[in-house]
Amino acid sequence: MLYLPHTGEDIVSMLQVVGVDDLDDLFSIVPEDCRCKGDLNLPEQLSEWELNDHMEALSHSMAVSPEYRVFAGAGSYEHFIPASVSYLLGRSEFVTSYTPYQPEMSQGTLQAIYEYQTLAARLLGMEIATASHYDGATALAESLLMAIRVTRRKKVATSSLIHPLYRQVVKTYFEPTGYEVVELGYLKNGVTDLAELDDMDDLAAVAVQSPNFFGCIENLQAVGEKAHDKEALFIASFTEALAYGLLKNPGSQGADIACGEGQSLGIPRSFGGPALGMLASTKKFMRSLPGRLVGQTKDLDGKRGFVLTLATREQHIRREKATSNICTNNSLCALAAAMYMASVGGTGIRELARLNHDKAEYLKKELKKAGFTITFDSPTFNEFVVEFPDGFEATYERLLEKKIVPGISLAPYYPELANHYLLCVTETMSRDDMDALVREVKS
Amino acid sequence: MLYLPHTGEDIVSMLQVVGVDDLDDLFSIVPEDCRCKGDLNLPEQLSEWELNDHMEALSHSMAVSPEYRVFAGAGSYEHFIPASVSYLLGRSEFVTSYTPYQPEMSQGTLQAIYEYQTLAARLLGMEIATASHYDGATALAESLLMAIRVTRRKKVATSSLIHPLYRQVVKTYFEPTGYEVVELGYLKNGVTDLAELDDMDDLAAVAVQSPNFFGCIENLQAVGEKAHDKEALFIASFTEALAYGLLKNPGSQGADIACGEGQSLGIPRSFGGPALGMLASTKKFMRSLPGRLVGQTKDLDGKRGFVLTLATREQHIRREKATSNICTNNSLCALAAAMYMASVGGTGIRELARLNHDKAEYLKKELKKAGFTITFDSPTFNEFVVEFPDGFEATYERLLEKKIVPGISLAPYYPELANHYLLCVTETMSRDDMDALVREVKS
Amino acid sequence: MKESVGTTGLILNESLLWEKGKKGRCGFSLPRRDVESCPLDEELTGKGPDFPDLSEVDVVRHYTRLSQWNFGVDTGMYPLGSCTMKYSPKTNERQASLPGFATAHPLLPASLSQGALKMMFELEQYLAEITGMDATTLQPAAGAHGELTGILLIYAFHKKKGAQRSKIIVPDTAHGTNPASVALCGYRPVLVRSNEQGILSVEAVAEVMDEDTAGIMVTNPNTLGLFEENSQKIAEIVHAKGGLVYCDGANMNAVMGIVQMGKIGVDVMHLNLHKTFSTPHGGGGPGSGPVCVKSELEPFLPVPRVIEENGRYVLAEDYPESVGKVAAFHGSFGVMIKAYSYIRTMGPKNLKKASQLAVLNANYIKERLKGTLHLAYDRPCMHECVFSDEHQKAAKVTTLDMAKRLMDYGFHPPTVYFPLVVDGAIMVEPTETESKEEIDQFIEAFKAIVNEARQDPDRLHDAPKRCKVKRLDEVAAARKPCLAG
Amino acid sequence: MKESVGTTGLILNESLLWEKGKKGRCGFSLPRRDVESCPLDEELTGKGPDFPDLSEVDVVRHYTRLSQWNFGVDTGMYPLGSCTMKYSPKTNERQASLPGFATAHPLLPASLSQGALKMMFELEQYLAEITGMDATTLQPAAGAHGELTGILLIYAFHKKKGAQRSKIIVPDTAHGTNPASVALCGYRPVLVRSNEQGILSVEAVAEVMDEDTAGIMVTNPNTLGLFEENSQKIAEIVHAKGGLVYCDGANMNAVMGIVQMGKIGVDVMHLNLHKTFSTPHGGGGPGSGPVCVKSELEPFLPVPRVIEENGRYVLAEDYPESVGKVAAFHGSFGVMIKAYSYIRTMGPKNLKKASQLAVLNANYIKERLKGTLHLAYDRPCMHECVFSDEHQKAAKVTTLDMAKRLMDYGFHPPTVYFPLVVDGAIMVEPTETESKEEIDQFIEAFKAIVNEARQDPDRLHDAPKRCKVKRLDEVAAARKPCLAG
Ligand SMILES: Cc1ncc(COP(=O)(O)O)c(C=O)c1O
Ligand SMILES: Cc1ncc(COP(=O)(O)O)c(C=O)c1O
Repeated sequence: MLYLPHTGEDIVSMLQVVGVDDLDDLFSIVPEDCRCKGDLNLPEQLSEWELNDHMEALSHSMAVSPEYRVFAGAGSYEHFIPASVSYLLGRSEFVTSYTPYQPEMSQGTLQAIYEYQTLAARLLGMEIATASHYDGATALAESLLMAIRVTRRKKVATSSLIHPLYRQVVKTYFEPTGYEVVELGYLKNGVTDLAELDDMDDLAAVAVQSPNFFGCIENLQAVGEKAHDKEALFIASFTEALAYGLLKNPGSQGADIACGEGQSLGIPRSFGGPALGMLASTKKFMRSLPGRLVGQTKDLDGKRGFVLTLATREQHIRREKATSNICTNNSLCALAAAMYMASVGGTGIRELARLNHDKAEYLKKELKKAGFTITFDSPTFNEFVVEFPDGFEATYERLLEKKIVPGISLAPYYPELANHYLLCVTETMSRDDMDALVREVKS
Repeated sequence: MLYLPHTGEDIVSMLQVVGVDDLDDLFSIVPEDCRCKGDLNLPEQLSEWELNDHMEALSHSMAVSPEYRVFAGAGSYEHFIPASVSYLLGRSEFVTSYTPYQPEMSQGTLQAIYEYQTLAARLLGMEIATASHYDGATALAESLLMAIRVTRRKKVATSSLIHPLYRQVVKTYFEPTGYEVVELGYLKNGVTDLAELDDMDDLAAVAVQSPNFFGCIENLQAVGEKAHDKEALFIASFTEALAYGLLKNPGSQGADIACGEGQSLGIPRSFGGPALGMLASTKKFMRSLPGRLVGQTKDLDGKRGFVLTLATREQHIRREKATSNICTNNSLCALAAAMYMASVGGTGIRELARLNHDKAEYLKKELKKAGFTITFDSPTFNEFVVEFPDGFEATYERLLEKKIVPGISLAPYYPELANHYLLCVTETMSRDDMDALVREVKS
Repeated sequence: MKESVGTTGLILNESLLWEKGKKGRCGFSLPRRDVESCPLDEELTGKGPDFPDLSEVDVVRHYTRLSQWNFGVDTGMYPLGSCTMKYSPKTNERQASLPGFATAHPLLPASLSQGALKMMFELEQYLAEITGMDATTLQPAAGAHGELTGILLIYAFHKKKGAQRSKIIVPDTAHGTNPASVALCGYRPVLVRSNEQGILSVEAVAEVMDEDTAGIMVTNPNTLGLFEENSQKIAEIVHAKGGLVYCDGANMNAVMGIVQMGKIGVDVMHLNLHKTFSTPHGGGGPGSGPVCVKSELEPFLPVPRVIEENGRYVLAEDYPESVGKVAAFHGSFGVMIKAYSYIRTMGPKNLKKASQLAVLNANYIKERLKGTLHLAYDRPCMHECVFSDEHQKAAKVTTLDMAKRLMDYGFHPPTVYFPLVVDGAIMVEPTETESKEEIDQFIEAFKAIVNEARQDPDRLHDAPKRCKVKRLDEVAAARKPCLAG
Repeated sequence: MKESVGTTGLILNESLLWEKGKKGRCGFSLPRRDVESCPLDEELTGKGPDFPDLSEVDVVRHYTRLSQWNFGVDTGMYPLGSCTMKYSPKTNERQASLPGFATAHPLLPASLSQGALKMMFELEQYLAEITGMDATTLQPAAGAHGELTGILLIYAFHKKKGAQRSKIIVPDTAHGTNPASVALCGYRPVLVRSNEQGILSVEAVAEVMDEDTAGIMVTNPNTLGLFEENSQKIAEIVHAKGGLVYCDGANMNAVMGIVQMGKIGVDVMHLNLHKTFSTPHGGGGPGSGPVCVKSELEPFLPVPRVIEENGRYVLAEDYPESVGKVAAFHGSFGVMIKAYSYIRTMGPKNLKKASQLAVLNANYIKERLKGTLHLAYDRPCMHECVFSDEHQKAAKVTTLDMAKRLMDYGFHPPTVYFPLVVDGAIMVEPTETESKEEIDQFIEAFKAIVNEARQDPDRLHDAPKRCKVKRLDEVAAARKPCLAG
């Protein structure tokens, strides 16, 4: 077997050293009735070539570009990834190393993650960022729990325009804790109704997503002021990190914590995972942060180096008193994001974000022309909500046949929004793609 | 531009140092009338993403497996390449370095090529092998010229069953030299007619390919004896290196030089190139070899290391008296072959070669059963000649429609063999593939 | 011993990203603009992030150089205890990068994502079979996330029973994530000590188990590399009091095809695909921590669940008792592909063989090094063995010193100072993909180091000397944290 | 100067392949056998090659470790004169590995290989346009192979004229492949000396050109990095005597979009795609050396030729005057894809810009180092500049010593001791993909080394000290050659 280097003699001589007769004897301490009887009931082994055929067949059944044009975002975005990033990310010194517990031998990962933390903080306008979390949803849940720790309060307010699946995760995390989550409704123009905050007290945090699930840009400054009036932490959540190439960043709007999904930054969608949970805050909350942190230090000769730091927050030291139970995070995804941010650069990300915005505006305009309603008139980034006529389900199916996925239906998440669809346009969509979509939905 | 790092200021400040006003002034020494007028007439630049679309479109028009089953060999063979080899070969320390003129900073390439030379020599049963040549055809041409240098004779005999395209290359190389090439005919059983050698004199070399172009295994020992009787060098040529996992190697049959194509050893076919010219000989001819050689040596501390050696044979020292004009060779292909040979291993290559042979025998048998003639009854490795009935051209076209390429027509190369086709079966063909072929050619 | 594997060579310094570059450069090919620009209201736009501008070659060199400061399984032996640093087959990487998988949107209609759903459905079944459990969720993104999910299931179970409980038993050998996961769910971890043999005694558990205890969380094989022989009896006790048994399956690599966790009373457990199932660690993730359960807990599993309906696969949401969701989408799909590919290319026989050889390698090291290093528990071990610096104390040489010195010899150090029950612990997990030759070199290296500890302790105090940096000051890093540049 | 780029770090020793492994291992997944075995006659079968048996992890570690002993353009600046070590864009690698290209059989019917033929057809046209010539063959596998092909064309030309000639003029600055290629075709190279300005004088050529001379082979820009200003007049002289002008275009990177070789009397020339057109060198190849010709030589080009017939592409064999074939199939197709991708992503403006910046970089280095190193010809240069160790002779420090010391500073050395007309030559070609910062560091490093040469020459004699090996004994290697293990 390719991956099992032991020859017959190796096994014999090693068994001798160990002092047992055969491989089974190694498990003599295992009580008889704990044992498997016979072989596991799994398919027989495939050769590498049979595996290639099998997996290619499976993958071909998936609807992906260029064959399909998928106008779906909703927390997972199609963005171009440079061949250079994919190549660099595949270098096995990065891929096959573990969490950098032994810094002298892991400086590559450590400097790279330190750089990620810095670029992430700069993107979000925050002072510090963690080394990564599982995804945007868990980053939000951890942020809310962190706010509860910091403020010693037991209630949080979250916008109903935070990604519905993120809110489900929060609900799941909160269920056994007894902490309370109150949801803020939304206004006709597709932004969170902050007025509802006025008669709420003892809030640990107010969490709002911008651009929100409808793609609308929230007035974060207003959220910040209201939250701070109530001595609650202001948590800015996001699903489309690229938006901050163009929009005012959370930090500049007073966010205490910014958290969300970094998949847009050079990470393939991969059916939703692995993803990149981003979590940043002000220095003030440094010691309350969940998750790993890389810090700068010096070696015996005074040379600059990097290490995992502030471990006293973490489970392996603090056990049940840790700020989180997270151990393995999504380091390689953070590395991908760093490579991507470094490749795009400050000048590039701005132009790229503009392009996303402008293309989405183009589609919006064309759909309006075609007589469809753009439900919410607040400014958006690269996603927006359209209302299609009754019976659009049939059209939707017809478009799938034509290899076009015209967005995501909102009805499952917002029953009041039957016939409403969330459409996304990134730099990967050409004008022709959009014209084709409009043509098809019209006909 | 991605690949041009200079900013406006960079250019200005550098121009100042150089002491010219603008970039055009750098070329003031170029006479006016040598200059291009206006821009080159080339297509406007494509973005990375436009390039992806363009190249994918072009590549999709190519008939390749798994969509097509291509029963064609004839010097280019479909063999499985492990993902591990492709990954390792892509490491940029190997890919983006130049010929290892500075050994202390090129030990990776140098040890790897030294290992390639060793494994190549072992595969062919020779004492030494060169670092690589362009392809099997040029390796043969250089071998024949080498024999002429060594023997100081002006005539070589080559089998008419050496790959026809190789013979064309030899003809082209020999044209201006005034040296003579005589061709040996072939016998009914599909092997070279060695009797023709009997009344030839002053031969520098006798070159025979095994397995030959018809796939038949030649009696190399007999060739060797006849050649040596006439004090000519025996050159064993080959197109399918994998055959020597199973067959007696050239060295054991008395070959003075073994040369041919190494594409089968882990190198993608890539429409015929880049390929791997392999050239090996006995130590005796070491200083007459064309091309690069890596040798073992020691560093100042007596530590083992590797360097390019015997440069006095080469053009950069010897100029017009060099043993060849070759400079850049096909190093990365040699590296791929080394990785492949190391992965397959001694035990593996034997079983793999057996599988090639046995599968080809299976198809032979099935075609016979189906009533077709296997033209030559000599033993073969993974290729053989079939005679199809008159008017098979139509069937051939029909099979192409069905995405099956039933071998190569021999008529263009051997006009006397109308309706004869050269079929190849490697480990990549399943029994079902072969049964499908037989079914189709029958119907 | 012959020349050590570790040596020094030319590598290149590389400054921080923002110390490089020049405004106006770009390493990204900006797509052609085919729509008119329509500027967003000034009110809303910021000035854009302060990123450096780099060319493609700047970026390529930066990360090529950084990569060469790193050590991975592809570089050499990485016997990091409890982390199962086995070789990650390259073909699995290839499968995960197939465009159909890598670029698929997670909310595609089921009709357009059958391949992904089929793979997930089958992987769930394979994992259930390997553990001897009834059902699986693939949603957790790592081991600790799996623990959290598992404890949430236990919580939901008791909640449904109508009587919530307040405690969960956790042995002193447990990984830090266990008590932390327990606490996250509002339970209080109750510590039980392992016995002089390094495992849980029936008595110790019996003593603390009561009707207010939701269950027990056992790592089996445990972090001392020992099999918890009493697990069945312990399970009986816990079950008798209405509790559930959680098994931390991070060490499943020792017992694939050998032990059926389902048979020894385990009600819920997690697996680490990034350990047992060969998916690479990526310098700290992404991982994947599927949770396998007995049927009584199946109704509580996270949604959506992949189910088969006459040959088609669909995502089902309708599980009223489900704990909900622990990830936005389906978990680490890309990681699952690699684990799935691993299981398919190994097959049942090789999975068992892998465990046997992993255990053989660990016992071989234990036997050959126990004369040299103090062995914490001198009994047959499973996938790893735990030594300590006991014998080196005299020479004032610590576990850390020896770990750092191992780097100079070209090996990644074992896990150190864990588990906590062994002071100065040196936890060695070779895994099955290390050949006898590699292991013998590792053993020789460790013996040489122990010699140095006697003859020239300062060599160890100053180690490592071959790495790009000398020993790093972790204390200073924590005292004045500098977390961003 | 600030800390040098070069430093040392941990790398791993690795023995030779056959010093590793164990019989019975395999790193290759043997396909399932679905046909009965039918053994070949014992007579014909040997015992199989004596290869080591290795597992996949053995192989992966072997080459991962070896790769780390290497230095490439992706590692750092590689100013190897005459080799144009520019950055190779990663997207080009991706295109070449597309299955449709990478796995295509070379003898597929044209109907099944339109994509490949179209790409080749267009690339031939692009190269003709860039050089200002009329037709192109892509068949030659490298520069020297292109030279051979070109000389064969010249030979065929004269043969057809009915009067073969015996000599070809080659200047003393020529690359070794030039006289070697000339000789391969049975011509005698006639040496002409370059003048005190480092270029060919009209007189020198006029003196030797005669009716028995088939032509002249000029490298332009030449290997001193100088533009052959007299090339037109020289061409007139050569043409007047019925000879042809061959241009070695290895240095085309200096003049893309600037000089039209076709306009200065060149009849035939080769290009190095692995230099000018960014395809990587792979540690010594594969390359690609297309040959471009004026229409008078087109009939002689190798077959098959790609031609267009109303929108379809076919391979035409029917060229009775063709020299035949110089490669079995179509040449280095995989390399052509990368060059094609490069030309398409650069576009006409950036190709010209690339040449301008390549020349700017070379002149900048020339100006900034000429105070430090002896500059062979103090005139405006093209893509490279040539220094020598003249000033260091006093300190008994040679070009080789300085080259080796550059390694310690983290740079690949320039080409040394070539061209032969400059004794102790140091030939620096930065290429356009090196930024000003990189180049400034290189200049600082060279200045520091020249200082060391004065103050501590032995540092240079003992260099390199940071590489995995110290200076290697090349003389011993040649005296007792050990070419296989
Ligand atoms: C025994 C044990 N349990 C749990 C974990 C946590 O797994 P993860 O790091 O994937 O969250 C680990 C990983 O180190 C472990 O070794
Ligand atoms: C000026 C010149 N001519 C010809 C060649 C030969 O090219 P190749 O190495 O591709 O055969 C080179 C390459 O070094 C060169 O620099």
